[in-house]
Amino acid sequence: TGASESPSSSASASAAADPAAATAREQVDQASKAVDEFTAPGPELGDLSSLKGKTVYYVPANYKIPLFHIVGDAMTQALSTAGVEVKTCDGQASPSSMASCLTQAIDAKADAVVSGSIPDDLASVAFQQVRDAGIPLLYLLTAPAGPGEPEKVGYLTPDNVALQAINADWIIADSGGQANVLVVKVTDTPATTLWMDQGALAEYEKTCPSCKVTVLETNTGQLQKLPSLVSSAMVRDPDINYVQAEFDVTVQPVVQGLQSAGKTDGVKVVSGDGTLAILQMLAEDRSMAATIGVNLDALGWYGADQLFRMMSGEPSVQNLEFPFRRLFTAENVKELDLTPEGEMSGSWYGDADYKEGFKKLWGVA
Amino acid sequence: MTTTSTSSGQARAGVTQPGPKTAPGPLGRAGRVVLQRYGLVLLWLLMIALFGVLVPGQVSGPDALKAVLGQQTPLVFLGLALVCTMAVGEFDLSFASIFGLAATTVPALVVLYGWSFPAAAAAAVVVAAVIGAINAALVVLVGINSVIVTLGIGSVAGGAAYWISKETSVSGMDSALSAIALDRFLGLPLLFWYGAILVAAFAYMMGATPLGRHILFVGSNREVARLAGIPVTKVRMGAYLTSALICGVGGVIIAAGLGGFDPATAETNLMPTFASVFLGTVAVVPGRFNPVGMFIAVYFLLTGVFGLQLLSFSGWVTNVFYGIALVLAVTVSFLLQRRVRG
Amino acid sequence: MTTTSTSSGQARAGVTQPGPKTAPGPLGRAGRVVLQRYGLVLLWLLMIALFGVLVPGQVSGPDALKAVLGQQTPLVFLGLALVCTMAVGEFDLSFASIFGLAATTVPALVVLYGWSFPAAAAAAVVVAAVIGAINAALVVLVGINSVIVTLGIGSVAGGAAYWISKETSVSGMDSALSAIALDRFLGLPLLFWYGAILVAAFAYMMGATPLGRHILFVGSNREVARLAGIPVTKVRMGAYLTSALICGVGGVIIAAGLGGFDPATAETNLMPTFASVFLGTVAVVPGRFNPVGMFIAVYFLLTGVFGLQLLSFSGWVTNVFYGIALVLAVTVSFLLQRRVRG
Amino acid sequence: MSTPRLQVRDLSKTFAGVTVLDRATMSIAPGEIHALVGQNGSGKSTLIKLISGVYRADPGGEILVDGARVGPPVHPGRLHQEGLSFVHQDLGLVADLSVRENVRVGRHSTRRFTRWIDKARDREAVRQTFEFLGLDIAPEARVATLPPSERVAVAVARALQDREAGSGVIVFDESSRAIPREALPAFYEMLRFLADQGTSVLLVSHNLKEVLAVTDRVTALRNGRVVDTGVPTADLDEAALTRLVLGREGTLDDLVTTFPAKVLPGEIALQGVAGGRVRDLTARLRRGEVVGVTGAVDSGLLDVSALLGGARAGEGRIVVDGASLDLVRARVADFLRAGVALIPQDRAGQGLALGLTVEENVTAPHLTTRGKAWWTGRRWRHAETDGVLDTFGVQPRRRDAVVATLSGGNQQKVLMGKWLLGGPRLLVLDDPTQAVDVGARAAILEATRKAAQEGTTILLCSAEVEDLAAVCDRVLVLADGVVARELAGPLTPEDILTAIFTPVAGGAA
Ligand SMILES: Nc1ncnc2c1ncn2[C@@H]1O[C@H](COP(=O)(O)OP(=O)(O)OP(=O)(O)O)[C@@H](O)[C@H]1O
Ligand SMILES: Nc1ncnc2c1ncn2[C@@H]1O[C@H](COP(=O)(O)OP(=O)(O)OP(=O)(O)O)[C@@H](O)[C@H]1O
Ligand SMILES: [Mg+2]
Ligand SMILES: [Mg+2]
Repeated sequence: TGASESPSSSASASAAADPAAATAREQVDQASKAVDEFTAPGPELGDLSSLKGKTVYYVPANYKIPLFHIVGDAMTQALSTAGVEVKTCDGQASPSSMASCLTQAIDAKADAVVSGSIPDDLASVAFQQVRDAGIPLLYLLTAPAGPGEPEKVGYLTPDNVALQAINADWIIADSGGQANVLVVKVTDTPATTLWMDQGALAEYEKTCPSCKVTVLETNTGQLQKLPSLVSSAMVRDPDINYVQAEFDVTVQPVVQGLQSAGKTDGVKVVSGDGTLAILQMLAEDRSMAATIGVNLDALGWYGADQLFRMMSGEPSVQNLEFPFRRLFTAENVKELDLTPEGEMSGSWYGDADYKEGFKKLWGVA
Repeated sequence: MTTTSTSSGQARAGVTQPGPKTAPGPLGRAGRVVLQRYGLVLLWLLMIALFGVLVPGQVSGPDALKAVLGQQTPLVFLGLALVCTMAVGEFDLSFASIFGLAATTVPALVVLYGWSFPAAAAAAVVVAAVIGAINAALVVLVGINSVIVTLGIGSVAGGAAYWISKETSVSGMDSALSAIALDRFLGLPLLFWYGAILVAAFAYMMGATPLGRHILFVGSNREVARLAGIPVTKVRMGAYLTSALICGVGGVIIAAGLGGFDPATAETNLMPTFASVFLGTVAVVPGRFNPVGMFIAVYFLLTGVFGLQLLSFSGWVTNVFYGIALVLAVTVSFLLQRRVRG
Repeated sequence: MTTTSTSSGQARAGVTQPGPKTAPGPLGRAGRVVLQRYGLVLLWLLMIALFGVLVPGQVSGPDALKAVLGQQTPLVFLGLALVCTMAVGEFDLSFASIFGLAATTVPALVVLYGWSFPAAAAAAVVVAAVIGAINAALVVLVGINSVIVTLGIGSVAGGAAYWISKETSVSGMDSALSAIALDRFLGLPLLFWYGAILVAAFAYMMGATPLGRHILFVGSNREVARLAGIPVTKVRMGAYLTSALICGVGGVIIAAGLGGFDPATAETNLMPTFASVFLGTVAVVPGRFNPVGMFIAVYFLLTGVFGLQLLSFSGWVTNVFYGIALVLAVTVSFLLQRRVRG
Repeated sequence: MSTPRLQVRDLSKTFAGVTVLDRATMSIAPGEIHALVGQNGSGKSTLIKLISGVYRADPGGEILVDGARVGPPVHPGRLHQEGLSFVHQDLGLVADLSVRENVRVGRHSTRRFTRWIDKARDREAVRQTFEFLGLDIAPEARVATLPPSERVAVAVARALQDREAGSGVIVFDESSRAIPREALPAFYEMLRFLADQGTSVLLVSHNLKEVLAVTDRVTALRNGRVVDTGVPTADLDEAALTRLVLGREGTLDDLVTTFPAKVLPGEIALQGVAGGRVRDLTARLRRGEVVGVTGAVDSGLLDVSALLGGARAGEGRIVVDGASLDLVRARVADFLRAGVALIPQDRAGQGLALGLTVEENVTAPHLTTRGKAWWTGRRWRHAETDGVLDTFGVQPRRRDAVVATLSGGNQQKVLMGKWLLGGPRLLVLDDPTQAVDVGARAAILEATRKAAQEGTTILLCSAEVEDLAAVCDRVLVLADGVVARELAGPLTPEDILTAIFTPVAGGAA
């Protein structure tokens, strides 16, 4: 079934014939490697003892999504090394709650604010108020860069466009450039739309002229509609043999849709996030063929680093390229520690000990 | 005495003239009954034909039908649960949350707390029953408005689902369990057959047993039912409990089939269920909440949504479609009723 | 005859013993009235004190209060909208969707279709009014159950919001517009004051004008009101329209304050609004839907949620808190009523 | 004497500290028709509800059937086996179900294994019950298609089925209200038939004539206490029975002579009023006159008040002192402006908002005329409400009493006051004494007469010939939707009754 054939074996024959598949193959191999060395994102920081007792407001877009818990917990742990406290205010996937949280942070005289995947324009007024109040602001998981003085506004995100492109590359490589793909695009925010458009869809356009691509739009607020959307797409075009989902949360409804269309065999699902449940499906060879993950624990530590910089009056690191990402496939999934502890430790992404590295960098070890 | 009643009865019969008007020949009459009872089925066939024409490309009809009937939907269970309460004249806005709570409890206990599946399933059903009992106590024993009670209790159940799942969608149950729901029989998943069997059992109960008649009387006039010796309190409490139990069992099956559950999606079943149950009142036993009508309506609506999706309409159409179906169904049913009742 | 009545009245009075029990001195009596009317306010102060003790660290009281009163919440508007319909004896489950549709329409028209803000705002209010009119027509003119109609129409409105926003959250309106909602007056955003003024106006209307009495009568017994020459149909239709208008205006203001809106979040206001409106019936004018009670209840509940958040409870606790508040409020109100009625 | 069929000993009931029934005791012999009488609010329905288990009795007390204790606590599910059955006030039939289903509900026969309802056996049981009652009603007929007298029979059949002939007690709490006058003789005949078989009947009624004519013995309640029980009706006349109910003399004086009509200038004309069963109602009413309207059930009488009060749509016009009111177009508000007010029969459904206070109810129709659009005013509301409370002697005399807490008679007084307050030109009364005790009845009729003297024209629509005879200057008798006869005073009940039931030459009977 789906994931049992590794891309290397199935694609190698046709890869020679199809140059597109060959290029894609390179990208895939590159992305499947682990990171074993920690490189400091910026210069060392001075004495952080003055930060003791300060408060950071963490405003995740929707705390019901597991990702925000993992990042938040890591960030809390990292910040606590210098005695900085974290208060979480759930954005509840609602701009009014998000804005309320930001206002609340200002009213509570927070020492820094973290936007957990809330793009500026979703609560532009409230963000402006945070900046006006002179509170350092970190945009996490939105855009790699943007306006604002580096001392007051920081950005940190993995390159989501690239991640989606790598998923597309895997499909192109696996199919030998002949894929019939159903792309499930998440339209939650302009950012999520853009990642799929400029990542995956552009990649198919550019490198895989013989691929057939069908796009389904969905919204994480309405995942209950996705199964029948998927099954109707499968009924409309029974030859679809790949599904590229944007995030892991959409995998379950996608699989459900495949099941009701009676198409669980012969369709490979690819997704992004690399959460435990999805990796388990991958390891157990159930529908999943690949997922590209980001070390969220490390992301939390990188976020703490940016915050420390701004809170101690230094500029935040610009255009930071977040290194801890990895494409998981049937080939490398077996070597992972597929337990909640393994997920928390960040060991899936390689042996680099970023925690010790950061502690040294911050002078708190 | 005898003569008086009889003669007046005849006089009335004379007045109503049961001649050409009420009996338009046995054939025409049968035709009308079929139309009234199975109009929804005809409409369904019509809709399928329409989609067959409209949908571009060669879509395989049997495949599409299999995809519709094979959906992992709790709607039949929820519809049955709602029929239970509506038939005795109560309202319920909590069934979707009770279902969600049960469906979340199973994977949460199994995955997060390491329970065995049977234990977790039993716990989920018990939890659902407890919520049903709270509803019943507040509505039937205390006597508070059922819309308010079930709205509030539904919210509490929803919160409890988030709590037990630690606010995320839990998954990762043993995939072998999904066989309970998804193994196929005659090409359709067991889930479909469970629903069909339950519906048949309920239809029998409602149509042919004394309990069914009791429910009818309780739903139509509580005071009268009491004087006729029907244990009204028991029937009403039983309705809430049965409803909650069905939601609980439905939740367990759905959770097993999916390998997990996202509590956030439970509430979204509210509208489709209401639409199905009310649409069901225009079929089979016109004017009454009935399980078979509901069953037909569920697949009627699912076909509609699926067809619209085949036509490449996306998300928003579903909401609009269900909303309009509900309002239309009730309006038609209401106007029919008014004609029947005079 | 007169004598008989008097004597039987006295006999009855003799049985009830209106001595020490019913007239506990003017002071005690005034105390009881205050307790009954402003018990919720006392409870509020108590809750604030409790949080003050429980919340770790030094949270500044005035800051916390400002944070609560300064929230960008549509609850006061929605509560008022719901009071409008509930007071005339109707149910409404669509107000949250109407609000959501209006709040989505504004940024969608401005950002996606390039309209000017005033034009978009006007359009949003008109759209809301149209939905209100559809509700009114189906419930009042056709005569269909209001729970069903508003459930269905609410779903349609929700779908329409997704449609107009292209299924995503729209934002990016000129941030200068937010001044409409967020400019501060006496330390609190204008949004708060709009709500306060509207509530005051409604309270006056309900309490002191013939229209208010008419609404009371329509809500209490429609037929009696009709025979008293009160234009019942107009009052009921007016209630749905006014309710929709308030939702529309609320949507415009909130959208302006936020610079955008996400249609998926509109429904989350349903529970808190119901909880506020019913909790409001235990305050100020006990036993009746009233705007001031609702206003107090909104901030009572928001304080509760805020306090729980300070205690690091969030997410599921909110649902449970609102659900329990609603059920408790209604139960208490119901039991009080029963005592009053005997 | 043999064991009583039903015996009640020392039953009490307290609601929220108020004792509404105080150690009630009574005894009913086999085969008798027993009446339970008393003023409004005296506790009759409460007693019945204690016996049927709707309310739980205060501790102490006993209910015995044929000497066997059945409660309290009463188990509603067992009542039927224990020999007690109750006929709901509104008969309690589901109109679109069959006779069989309506009769057998609660005691369906089932097949042994399938638990399926055994329709054949049920049908047979129904047939047997009807046979016993001497009736022939098809078990599969829909109740909606039956005439009123047969519906009564269906309700009685439900109560009596599966019983040995001559056993048990059947209880009617004001059920005769749900039975049209024409079906009453058949109903009384059925009661007598049952009693002759040995079944006991307990009948709650305010209609003293009915009590005297139909029942064997009487129990009277006053203020929650049994004042007399087991009095043979043969020993009573109407005056004695009234005394029993009220505890004082309560003769219905000839109100017409006590309060003679004052003829005042002005006239109201009804021109071609039609709607429902009314085909053409044309009449001239003088100011200060009390005019009765009566007729059989299908004469259109039931629709007259609703038409004239604007409660239902109709045709024709009402001309009040030359100002014409077109019924096709007029709304209730127009009627009120023209000075036409309706006091409907259904107090709880149409007359008063029970959940609101006396003051709110009394002032509701006058808010727009007496108050300003932005301020209802306060003083006039207090003053006018006090006026009503005093004029009618409403008890308790409190403006802020919730109407639901008043007894039925007092509610009726508030209702009258609410409409007389505006000083209407034409007051349409619809059977204002329905379900009201004899005392309240006198007060209401007196108020009617007094209002006429003050210049209101009264149109009293009623089937109660005693009421009509007592207060009307003239009576219009409807038949087949038109005014068939006009009777001028002085009137006797018998005259009116004869006029109603004598076929009109050439008209439909
Ligand atoms: N559920 C209740 N709660 C409180 N008081 C009640 C309740 N039911 C009845 N009462 C009171 O008990 C008294 C007796 O009422 P009941 O209904 O038995 O009178 P009744 O004799 O049947 O009068 P009517 O002739 O008007 O039917 C009345 O004063 C009534 O207000
Ligand atoms: N004071 C009361 N007011 C209102 N309802 C009451 C009151 N007392 C009892 N009931 C109702 O009357 C019914 C009979 O109560 P009871 O406890 O006697 O019945 P039960 O024993 O459960 O009946 P069954 O014989 O069917 O087992 C119940 O539905 C109860 O809720
Ligand atoms: Mg009574
Ligand atoms: Mg019992």
